[in-house]
Amino acid sequence: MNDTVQLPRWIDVGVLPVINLLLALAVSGLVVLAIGESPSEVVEILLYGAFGYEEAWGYTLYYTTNFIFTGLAFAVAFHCGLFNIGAEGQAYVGGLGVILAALYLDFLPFPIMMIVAILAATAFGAAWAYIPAYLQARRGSHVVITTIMFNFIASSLMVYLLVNVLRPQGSMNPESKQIAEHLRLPFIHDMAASLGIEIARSPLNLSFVYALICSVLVWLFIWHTRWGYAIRTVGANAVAATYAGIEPGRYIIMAMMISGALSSFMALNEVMGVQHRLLIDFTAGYGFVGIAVALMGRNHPFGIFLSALLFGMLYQGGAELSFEIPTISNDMVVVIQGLVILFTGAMEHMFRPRVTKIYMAWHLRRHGQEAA
Amino acid sequence: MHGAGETGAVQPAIELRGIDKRFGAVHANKSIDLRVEKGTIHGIVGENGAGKSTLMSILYGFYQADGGTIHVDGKLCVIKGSEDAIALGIGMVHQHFMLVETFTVLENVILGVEGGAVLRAGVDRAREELKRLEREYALDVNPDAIVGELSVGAQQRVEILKALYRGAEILILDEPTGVLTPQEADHLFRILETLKEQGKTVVLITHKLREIMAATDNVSVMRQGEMVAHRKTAETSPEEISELMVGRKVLLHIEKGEAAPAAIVLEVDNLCVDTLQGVRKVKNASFTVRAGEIVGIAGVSGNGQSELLEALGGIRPVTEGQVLFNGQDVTPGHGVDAAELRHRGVAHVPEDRHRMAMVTGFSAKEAAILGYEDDPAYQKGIFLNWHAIADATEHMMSEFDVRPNDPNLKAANFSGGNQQKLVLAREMMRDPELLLVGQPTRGVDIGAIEFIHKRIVAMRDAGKAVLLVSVELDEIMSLADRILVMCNGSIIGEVAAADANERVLGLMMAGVAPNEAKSAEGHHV
Amino acid sequence: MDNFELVILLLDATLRTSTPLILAALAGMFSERSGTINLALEGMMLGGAFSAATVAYYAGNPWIGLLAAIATTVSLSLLHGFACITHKGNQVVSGMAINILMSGLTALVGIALFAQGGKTPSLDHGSRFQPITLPGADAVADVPILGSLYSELLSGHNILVYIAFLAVPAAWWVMYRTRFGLRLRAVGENPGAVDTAGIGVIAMRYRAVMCSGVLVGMSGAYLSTAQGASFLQDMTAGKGYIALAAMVFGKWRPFPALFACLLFGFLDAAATRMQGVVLPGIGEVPVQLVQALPYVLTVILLAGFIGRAIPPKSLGRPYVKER
Amino acid sequence: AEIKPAVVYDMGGRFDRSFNQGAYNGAEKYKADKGTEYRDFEIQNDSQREQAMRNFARRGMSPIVAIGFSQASALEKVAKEFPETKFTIIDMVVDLPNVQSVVFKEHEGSFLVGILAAMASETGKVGFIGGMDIPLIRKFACGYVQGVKYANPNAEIFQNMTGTTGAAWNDPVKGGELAKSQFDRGADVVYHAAGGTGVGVLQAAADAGKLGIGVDSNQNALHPGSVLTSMLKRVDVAVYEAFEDAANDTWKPGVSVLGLAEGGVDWARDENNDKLITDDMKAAVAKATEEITSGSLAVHDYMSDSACPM
Ligand SMILES: Nc1ncnc2c1ncn2[C@@H]1O[C@H](COP(=O)(O)OP(=O)(O)OP(=O)(O)O)[C@@H](O)[C@H]1O
Ligand SMILES: Nc1ncnc2c1ncn2[C@@H]1O[C@H](COP(=O)(O)OP(=O)(O)OP(=O)(O)O)[C@@H](O)[C@H]1O
Ligand SMILES: [Mg+2]
Ligand SMILES: [Mg+2]
Repeated sequence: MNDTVQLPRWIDVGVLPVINLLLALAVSGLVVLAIGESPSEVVEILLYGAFGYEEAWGYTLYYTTNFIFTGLAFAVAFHCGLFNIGAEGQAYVGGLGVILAALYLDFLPFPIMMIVAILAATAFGAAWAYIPAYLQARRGSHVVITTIMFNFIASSLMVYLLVNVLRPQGSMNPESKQIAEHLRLPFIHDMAASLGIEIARSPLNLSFVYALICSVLVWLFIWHTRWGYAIRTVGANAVAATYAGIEPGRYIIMAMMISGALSSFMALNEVMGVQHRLLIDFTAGYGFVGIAVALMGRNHPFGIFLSALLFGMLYQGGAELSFEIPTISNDMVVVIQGLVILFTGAMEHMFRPRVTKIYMAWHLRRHGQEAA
Repeated sequence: MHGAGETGAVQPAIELRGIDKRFGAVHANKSIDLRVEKGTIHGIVGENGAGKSTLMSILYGFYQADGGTIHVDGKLCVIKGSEDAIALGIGMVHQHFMLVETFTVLENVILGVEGGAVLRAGVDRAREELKRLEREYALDVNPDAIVGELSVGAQQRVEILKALYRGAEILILDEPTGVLTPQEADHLFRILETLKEQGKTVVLITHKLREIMAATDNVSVMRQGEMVAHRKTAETSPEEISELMVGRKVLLHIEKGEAAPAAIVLEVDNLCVDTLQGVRKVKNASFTVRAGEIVGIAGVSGNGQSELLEALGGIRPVTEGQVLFNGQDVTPGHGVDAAELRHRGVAHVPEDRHRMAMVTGFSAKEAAILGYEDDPAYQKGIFLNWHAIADATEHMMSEFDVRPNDPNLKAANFSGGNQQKLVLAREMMRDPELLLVGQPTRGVDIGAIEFIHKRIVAMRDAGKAVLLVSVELDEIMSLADRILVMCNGSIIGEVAAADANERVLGLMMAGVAPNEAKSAEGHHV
Repeated sequence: MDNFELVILLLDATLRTSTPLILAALAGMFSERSGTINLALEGMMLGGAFSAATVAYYAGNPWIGLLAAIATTVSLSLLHGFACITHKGNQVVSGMAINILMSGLTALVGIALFAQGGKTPSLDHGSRFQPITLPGADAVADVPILGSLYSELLSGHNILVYIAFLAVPAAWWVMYRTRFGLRLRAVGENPGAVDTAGIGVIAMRYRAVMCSGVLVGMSGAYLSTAQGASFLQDMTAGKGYIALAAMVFGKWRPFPALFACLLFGFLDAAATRMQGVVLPGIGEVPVQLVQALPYVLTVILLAGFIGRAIPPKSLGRPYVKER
Repeated sequence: AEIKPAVVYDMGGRFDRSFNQGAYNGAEKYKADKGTEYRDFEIQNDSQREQAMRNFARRGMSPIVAIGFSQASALEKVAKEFPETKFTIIDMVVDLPNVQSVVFKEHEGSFLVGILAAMASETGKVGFIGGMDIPLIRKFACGYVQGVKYANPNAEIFQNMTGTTGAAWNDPVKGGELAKSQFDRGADVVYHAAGGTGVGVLQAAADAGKLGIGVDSNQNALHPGSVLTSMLKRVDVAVYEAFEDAANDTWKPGVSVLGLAEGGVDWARDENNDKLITDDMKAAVAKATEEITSGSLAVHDYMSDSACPM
């Protein structure tokens, strides 16, 4: 009712998302109960699986890396008022850029390769985002529909390329050649080993650090540059943007291309860091998780980091879960993901009136006392 | 007559008692009482945001009142939704039309009273009934035309038909003439007369005192959510009503010296502006604005002033013609946009601050750099220098007395007047050579109005050129040195401020050529 | 085997593959015409397919399965409505949430019930919708051209195929010839007009998404109990999105949407048969190209290169009366 | 010795009624025979292969049997990390000191069912439906074609592949659709080598009153009377033996190729297809089996030169 009343920031970005998250988890708990398992046991296994041993941490953070990238990608577009549902496709095509660079420029030394790979991912991912962006900016085609379409088109394109072009002669799997040993992103456990620290093997690699750097860069870009300011203006009020001389179309394209590039950095983790080759469907739905991550993280890099960690935990713990309880598969995590998007995204306003009321009552009482 | 009560006295068609309504922090209606006699035309006047539409929407069941009672024909009624109002014989023509543009006139009319689950029979009956109504009230529209393709006037007739088709005995019209040409307005008033003769009751909301004086039997005045007075039209005067409306003597006088116009700053030559749909909104406008003068543009809203201002601000593409700023071509398009104009020294305060001048989710300091975000003073390398921006914002806020003076507060949390002052500060404190300003005091309290007017005059005295668009004649007359009047997209004439009075301007705004208007005034008793 | 016969067979397959698209596209149309974006078609279809297969398996009757599917999808559309109509949530987000939720939930429940990796057990003859031979089909089968048109192409489909094709004129009639349709279209264009005409906007929109639920439920049931014989994880494989694309391609109108579905179904049927096939003179046509064609076409349409698709005016906007 | 065996299935899962299910049956049989518990895992996406194997290895499970060629690169990585753990991979060769590779001569088994198909066909038209379009499946197809032609040189053979990605293993609707199209063109026996997709093929055959031929596991019972036979690929045996050898300490790394002679491939006879197999057919197949095992008849292996002579 009274949603014009301004709630303090800590309620807005703290309490409300947490309530919604708890509700999502509670419903997930009911689902667990319904299929005849014990939620507390599930939570225990999830937590153990995610953090209970050294390797688990590595896996958790490895998944987190992907989610940071796709979460940031969604957030940047969202700040411009756009729903980029195309992270899957953009990351997929970005992976093509990475593998092409790694396979065809394999003479480059690693440090240069790293830059080249980042540029290649950027170029391919951004290019794939450019078309829907252009259509939205200049022809008014709704970016939600076009990015969904572009996910499918990317999938067809990549299957074609993997099956007919990139697959080495005689191989059965539609996947590319392995990239040269010296071009792979170093694993964190190897890096630690070279410093004399022994940690368990896991797919966690240097791209995690890059994800953190990207988070900071996105934060700086969105809130501390005039382009970020322009993007936020377009997203919040396109008419005001035009009034200010900020041409919305230009920034729609800019935001979408940055978004596409960020999604495609996921390929650095997967292709250069872990699989060392381009696999079919390597994006594995991480792009969609990015939506949940960004919505839960309130489109702020720090929030995104936290919710990416949560989802990393769910993914890793979920894998453990399916090992331990045969009746619960990894799909439990997908269910939780769906519920989180539902409650923190689609129904985010459900509790606002109630919380507002409680807050107002509390506020009045406190101030009443002060006055007395 | 079925309205007779037990006492035998004629009951009022509508009686509202103590209607109260809040929208969040806004108290739109404060315990309002209103009596509308049967078979009369009852006017309601009030400034923008006074709460007129809210009150009528409550009567029509569109909003629910927080408190108060509604009596129709003397009976206490609970109106939970529009269907209840319709059942009570209330019809309403909303300020923003409630039509389905992709539907035909007929479909719009029968929506909600289709007369059966399958359309066919109902449609045929409606067609007949519509013919009858059209004849009776001279409401000519083609029932099979697509509503979106009709003129505004015809769309309004569809709205009236809708109400009559539902058997409305009480018809509410919310600012019906704001968007009409004078001819269409005349047509409308003839229709209203006919309705009255048929015994129907009409409630007419308008800003235009002329219409009140000409068409109504009674008038009620609202101000800032309160009902401040009821008068018989015959026993009041425009002066009294306007004073009641704004709560003060109308012609607020600005201490203002002689203008000292210098070089031409803005030269507009034969400018034409079309909407995206291809409707010509500005027709061959030509005029100049010199340094050190305020040029006012007067006109009924919707006559092209908004589009003209937006085009000059670089927001709207120009179809034809040329704009020169200090002798240089700055016609929007061809590389000139709002940003470029700002670089050259054109500041622009748009008419609609919520829609255009502000991003309500932004903090004050973010709002304070809108349009100037690339100013080198606000940069530190590639980053924005938020410290400098906060300082600059604080300075702006104290200069223009924006309260509270907190650059970190969300723009939405400032009251309307303070938001407006922040926008004015942003644009005026850049020391522009040309200030384009639309409705500078809309929704602003009296103290602030005075302050804003002074600042505008000060700018003029500092040798800047000012182009002022306002629908408030008082404002135009007290600020402008020269007044251009726009009607139906054309500038139909110019009046020196000294020669201007409400009547001449009013006639010109209605499309009467300037010389005729002046002679007409001569004959006026 | 002459070419005519091959074409007939391909068209026959087209009818089968486009059936779920038609039902889902009509479902999308009812929802979107009322102003609610329905990205959740994919997830609802999945939920419908799962419920149909599961219940038909236990009940041994496809009709009960169909009812279960409809019950599921209608509940899902009520959930969608609760989020976007009642709580004014973002319709795109709600749709995505339902898609993801159902993708997980169907598999999870499937594993819990049957422990077959998310599949449901194969349905026997009596638990599935069986082909119907139209009267006289066998008799006229040998009449050249018309006979095979009738007996091969028109006859021999299951009941849901016929329902889907009859649903198109029915939907048109409801949309354009009934009070309900008039109000539904109006509420998607200008809910304010509907409200002031004394009709409840919220109720109207709920009814529309429920219609959507009924249709998409049939579409899901078709997949698992008519075309297939069990539910499989993610068996819709993007059909919900294709249906959405077809609806957009058909400019939110029943008959054009039907033709879009037939086109997309045809492309699907053709692509299925083209894997690894070398066409004389052309060589191996990449099936991926054919598979991507519906999406490419839809994008081209949306870009306004082949006519303009104008969505309902208030599509995607929750109805807010008091700010 | 005590063993803690584990199985990692490929996509499609342990109940695909085909390839993976064969592995499951083998493991279950071992459990029933020896009372040894085992762990297994169904892959949902590619990054899980490695994780699953590593997870098992870390818990000290051994031997770890990976089902399917797609597991090769993951297995290679994990096997290097856990040199003490025994790994067995089916359908692919991984050359490491702790890996045992089991491959089959599918072309030989397919040859036999090809003979049966040709002899059972009344129209002289038979079909083949493959899963993912890869050399391994073309190997099935090529053996089948040779068998059909061996029995009936004039026979016409329709071939379709379901797709090019892993999804092609698990798309019964498309499988059914392809089978229908082959029946419509006149085929009356259709052999599938398509994993879970084949369920749809056999279903379509049963619906249309035609004959299907199963693959990998014995699928005769799926639609009794409608499945002519099944080409058995004894993944169950391979899994069973891997467990048993490990328990007996006779597990050896290296490649083992299981053909007709080794009992690695076969065709299925049981009460479900008794009536479908005539004595003539039995005789013809027995003769061919004899010739192949003795080496007098060589069935061409598609994968040896990426070509099929037919
Ligand atoms: N739906 C709404 N939600 C929130 N606030 C509203 C709503 N409608 C109106 N208001 C606020 O209520 C107050 C009265 O508005 P109302 O529209 O009744 O004024 P009005 O007298 O009709 O003005 P105008 O002459 O501009 O039409 C204003 O402050 C307005 O911003
Ligand atoms: N959404 C909001 N949240 C919190 N406070 C608000 C909000 N909107 C307005 N306020 C505060 O409520 C007070 C009244 O606001 P309102 O807009 O009604 O002022 P006003 O009386 O119309 O003033 P003005 O004449 O300047 O427009 C102001 O102090 C403003 O800061
Ligand atoms: Mg109003
Ligand atoms: Mg105010």
